[in-house]
Order: sequence, then structure tokens, then C-alpha cells
Amino acid sequence: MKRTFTFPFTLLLAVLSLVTVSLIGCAVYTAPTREETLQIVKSSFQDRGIAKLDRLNQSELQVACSEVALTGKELPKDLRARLEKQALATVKLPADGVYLGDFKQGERIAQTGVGMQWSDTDKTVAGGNCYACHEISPQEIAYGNIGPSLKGYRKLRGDTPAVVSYTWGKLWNSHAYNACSQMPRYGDANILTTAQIKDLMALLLDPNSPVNK
Amino acid sequence: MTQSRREFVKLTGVFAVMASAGLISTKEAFAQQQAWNKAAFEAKSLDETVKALGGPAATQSADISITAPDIAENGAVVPVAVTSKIPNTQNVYILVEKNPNSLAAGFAIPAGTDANVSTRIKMGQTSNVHAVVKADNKFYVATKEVKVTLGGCGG
Amino acid sequence: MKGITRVALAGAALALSCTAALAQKETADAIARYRQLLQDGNPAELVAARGEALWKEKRGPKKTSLEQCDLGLGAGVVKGAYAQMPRYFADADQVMDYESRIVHCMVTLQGFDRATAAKNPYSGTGQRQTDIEALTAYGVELSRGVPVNIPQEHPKEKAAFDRGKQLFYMRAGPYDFSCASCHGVTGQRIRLQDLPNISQNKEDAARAFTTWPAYRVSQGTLRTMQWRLNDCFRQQRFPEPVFASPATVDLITFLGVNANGAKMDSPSIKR
Amino acid sequence: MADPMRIRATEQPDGVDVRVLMSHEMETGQRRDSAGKIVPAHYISNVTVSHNGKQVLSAEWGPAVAKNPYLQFKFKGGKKGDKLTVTWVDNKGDTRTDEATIG
Repeated sequence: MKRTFTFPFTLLLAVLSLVTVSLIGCAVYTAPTREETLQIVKSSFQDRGIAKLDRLNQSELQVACSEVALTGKELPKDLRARLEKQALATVKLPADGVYLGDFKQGERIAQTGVGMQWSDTDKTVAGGNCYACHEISPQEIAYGNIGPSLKGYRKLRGDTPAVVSYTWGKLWNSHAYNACSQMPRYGDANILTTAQIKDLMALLLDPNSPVNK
Repeated sequence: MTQSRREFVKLTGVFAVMASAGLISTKEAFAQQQAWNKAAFEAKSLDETVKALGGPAATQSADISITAPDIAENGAVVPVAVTSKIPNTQNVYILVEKNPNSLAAGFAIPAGTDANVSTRIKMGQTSNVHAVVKADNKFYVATKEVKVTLGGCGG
Repeated sequence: MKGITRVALAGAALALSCTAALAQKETADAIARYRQLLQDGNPAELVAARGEALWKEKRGPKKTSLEQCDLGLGAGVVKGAYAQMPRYFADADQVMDYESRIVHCMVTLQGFDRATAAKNPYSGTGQRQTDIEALTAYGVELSRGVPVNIPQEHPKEKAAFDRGKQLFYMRAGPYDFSCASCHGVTGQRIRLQDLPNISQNKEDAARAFTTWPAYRVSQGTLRTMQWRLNDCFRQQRFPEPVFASPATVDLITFLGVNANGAKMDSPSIKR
Repeated sequence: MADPMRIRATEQPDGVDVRVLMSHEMETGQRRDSAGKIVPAHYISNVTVSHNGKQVLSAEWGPAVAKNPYLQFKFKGGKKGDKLTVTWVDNKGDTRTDEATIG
């Protein structure tokens, strides 16, 4: 009984699936490739103010990091090592050997989020917008949590030469220590000046900064 | 004869409409603006405002309650409601201490209307919000602090 | 001795972080309360009312109203249409979101040229709401409570979703940002603003899609989904997405499909 | 020309609940436009609400009332089907009157 029932049922399924395949056969769907998408994206954007179309031309790092995020796969080990090495090579240490500027200026830079948008101009002094992602000075309660808390930075990490150069490198090009980090390359991408980066360094590492109180 | 008479009637009709719709409302509008208390809206503090409203000073009252957020995500729109349990409440005023001019809004409450009004105001920064009530020609006040936070990314 | 100090220090640190967490929670609660207080009396109603009048007004070179505009559910059917867009339209042989379709109808029914219809879609500070904004407020109001049901039948609808997803993860520009930089992980915040994770069909994506368009109190104006994308790309430091361009429709398709099943609750009111 | 108001008036056990939304810029007179020029103050200065010809609320506002103003209050003595009239006047003399039926 059971067998006789099963047989025509499977047959029916097979026939059905054949019919389905042939019905949509005229429009077999293939997902768009990266290149196809990129072409449509580029035709859908326009220059506005300082934000020009060439910003859509991705670097090798941007392509790799986009792919990793899209597929959810890990960055291959060798590629990660290469990207981090390349990023580290971009880091320019201060020529005068002075790493810390003014922490009060640093606080201002951390609070400001403008720069490089089409609503800005090439005269706009960019900020770091650090509070968007990080807890920093304890008196500022409006902070984000995309990045780790930086409260008590010096107290927790010390100010050994290793910490100082790591912090500088992280601000300059975050991918040097963690390829595909979400943090902008403040030095490498010319978002902040060397002087501004020194001020941010002071915010984190000056013993008198509110961060370390 | 008949035609010109009809024209005349038509014209008066138009004038009548103009008078009822345009002219009279403009006159009313003008009268209302005259009633607007310029001195009170230009005052810079609670005390100055109360004086401009005709009082010597306002006394603290627990019978006034202010419903407003502790933190306003945006100062451009801060919902504020004031309820007065003081008998014979005639007026309710909403003041923001740190705004360029303190007085934001005033309401006249006739008999039969609840002494409970709700509106939305602007706040330039974190500040005390005062609710001033005039009842039996005396002035009372209650105060609540509203924190105004910064906006987000990019600016 | 050393051990005791360490324990004491750890205890102090713990107490400190607890106070901080508490303050953070109080702040979040206070902001939730602020948002709740705003819900009553959404000025978007004023915009939707004007949109309805515009929809019915005979306008353009052809002196026609938009009442015969086909939003995907048949000519003239507005109710529920927004919740099922973007979708494929055979008459244009492309996928269109609500705003693109309004432009299409202004061109085909009312005789406007496309450049005029799509020019200045967003109102500036102190300006009146644009026609597109008003017409969008009207349309979405008539989808309130309707479950989102963005179709994925036609190959072009599927392709729009796939391209939209690729664009969502595309890192570019001087800041290396993609949409996912802010909206790819659950529980993240910029400053005090919660960032919805809109990369997958979960509660966050549903809430984000179903609450746009929204009246933005900080700007005193109603903002549409096309504007929402535009302003994200500004902050992403990208060039500007062209209003109603294919890539914007692709991205809205990706976001919309991720919200399928949730009920529309727009126009909403936001900070 | 100013856009119409949205008026909602509903009879409730403890009185008529009135909610009004008005379409108005409420310029403070302190904002600068993109050219850096001060945008002159422009705000609703007076509002009156009348029921059967009797005033049930009047308000004097300054520029610190939020854009697209909202107003909510309650009065006694009104019933379903009655007419309610709301009029605003702004500092430039523009005015608008709308009527609603209590529901």
C-alpha cells in the first residue's frame, strides 16, 4: 500500500519540479557580479561639492574589507598580514619626536564631527568625531559604543613608548593593528593634521587630561 | 436701469464679503497684536517677566506640575505640559531661563477650561523651565530642569 | 597586602563602572520618555493633508491629477501600495520605489519633464515641504498598519535586492565607511542614538523601514526614505546619490525585504 | 498662504479634548541663512479657540514656541457635533482660521 502511494508521489514531485524549472527557465536568475553592481552604483551617484565621484574608486583594502563584511567570511591570514603591514608602512611619526599636544584642543577635536562631507568645504577643519564611537572624558555622557571605551586610557595602559607609538599608529591608520577596523585612517587619509593628532594623543595620554582623572 | 441696479447690488455683495472675510479679520488681527505683551516677551529673567506681567514676584507652589522630559534629544522641540491645581487659575506661562528671552508662551484660561495646557517649545541649551501661574491676581511658580543633548554624527 | 589593594581597586573599578552603566541607563530611559512625549500631534499630518490635495489637483502640462497613477496595485490604488514597494513595473521595465514611481507618474500622466519632476526633492531649512515629500507623506499614511510585503518574484526584483546588499557593505571614500559601518551590528550607538542593525530581517530592520518617512523635529520637516539614504551617504563621505537612481532603489529594496512582515507605522516622528 | 490646521476635538467624560497642529515656520529671528544673513523673526503671536462664539482658550506666543506648533487642552460644556473655531495671527499680520466639529 505504502509503496504504491510513495512511487507516484515522488514521480509527481519530479514532474512538478521539471515543470517549474522549464517555466522560469526563460529567466534563470543569476546574481549580479561585483563589477555589474559597481557600474550601476557609479552611474547612480554624482559629484557634490568636495565629495567627488572618484571617492567610489575603492582601494585594495576597501575591496577586501567590503567582501569580508558581505560574505561574513574571515579575512584570509596572509591577506590580513599584508594589509596590516601596508597600513603600518603609511604611519608617519612626528618629525620633532613630540607626541603629545594640548588635551583641551584634543577634547574639542573629539567632539567635532564635521569634515569631508559635501556639506563641508575644503576649508572646513575636520574633527575626529571620537565621541560618536568611544567613551572618552567622563563628563561627556553622549558617547557611542562602536569602539571600546577610552576612559582612563593612560591609567589602564600606561605611557610606555610601546603604548605611545601604538596609539599614534592607531590614530594614523587603524588598519595597521587590525585590518578592516571600522575606524577612519585619520592621518593616512589626511582627515586630521599631525598637530590635531598630537592633541588627541594628549587627550588620551596626558596625566592632566580629564580622561585620566 | 435694471442692469446698473443689479451691478450695484453685486458690488455691495462683494464689499460685504470682503468686509466679513478680509477687512474685519485684519482688524481683529491688528487688535490681537496690540494685545501681545511685548515687554513680557522681551524680559530676560523670571523676575523681570513676572514684573512685566503685572506681578511683584512669584512664590513657589507645589500645586503646579510641569510635565517635560528630563533630557530632550533635541532642543528644537521640547514638549511641555503645565497643570495648575491653584483655584481660580487665570493664566499659565512657560518660561525658559537660559533662552535669549525667557517667556515662550502664555495662555489665558477662562472659567470652564482646565488649567492644563500642553505645547512644544524651543530650548537653546540645558536650562530650568519655569511654569508661572496667575491665580486671583497673584503669581506662583514651579521649576524643572530639562537637559538638552547634542545631535549625532557629522553635524 | 598587594592582593588586598588589588581586590579593593577592582572593587572600586566595578562600583565605578556600575554607576556609569546606571547613568547610561537613566539617560536612555529619559530619551525614550522624550520620544514618547513627542508621539502626540505629529506635524507630518499637515504634510500628508497637503499631499492628498496635491494628489487630486489637476497639474502639469496635461492638467491631470495623479489619481490614475498605478503604484503597483492598479491605477488609482494608494491604500497599501507603499508597503509593497519597491517593485517591478512592466510599463517602465524596471524596479521603482514609491518616490521614483511618483516622478514616473508626474511625467507620464501630468506631462512634466523628468528633470523638473525630480528637481529639488528635499526641502531646505525654512522652506516649504516639496511636492515629492507631501505626496510621499500622503501615500505612506495610507499604508499605516499594512504589513511590508516587498515582492521578490521578478528577476529584476531579485537583482535589485542583491545589488542593494552589495552596496550596503561597500566600503569606500576617505573614511572607508559603508552602510554596515553603523548599521551592521545589533546594539550599537552613535553618541546616544541607537543604530538599528538593518543588515538582516530582524526587529531593528523592521522598525527602521516601517518608521520612514518621518517628521524630523531637529529639522522641523518631513523626511522621506530617499532623503534618509542621501543623508547617510553624506555622512559616509560618499558623493551624492542621484534622487530616485537605480542604486537608491536597490538599497531600498534590500532594506524593505529585510522588513517584510512588519507593519508600516509611518509617517513617524523622530528626534 | 498658510496651510490648513489639523484640529482634533473629541468629547470625553471630563470635557472636550482639543488638539491643534498649525503649519508655521516660527522663525526665531536669530537663525542665519546660507548667505549669513539673519532670517527675520516670523512667528504666531496670538491664538484663540472659540466654542459657540465663546472663547475657551487664548494664547500669546513668542518665537520660542516650536515650529509647526502643537497645542492641547480641555474645556467643559462642549458636546459632539458642536463647532470649534481656531484662529492664529502672526507677527507679520498673516492669519488663518479653521473650524472643526467635535467628535
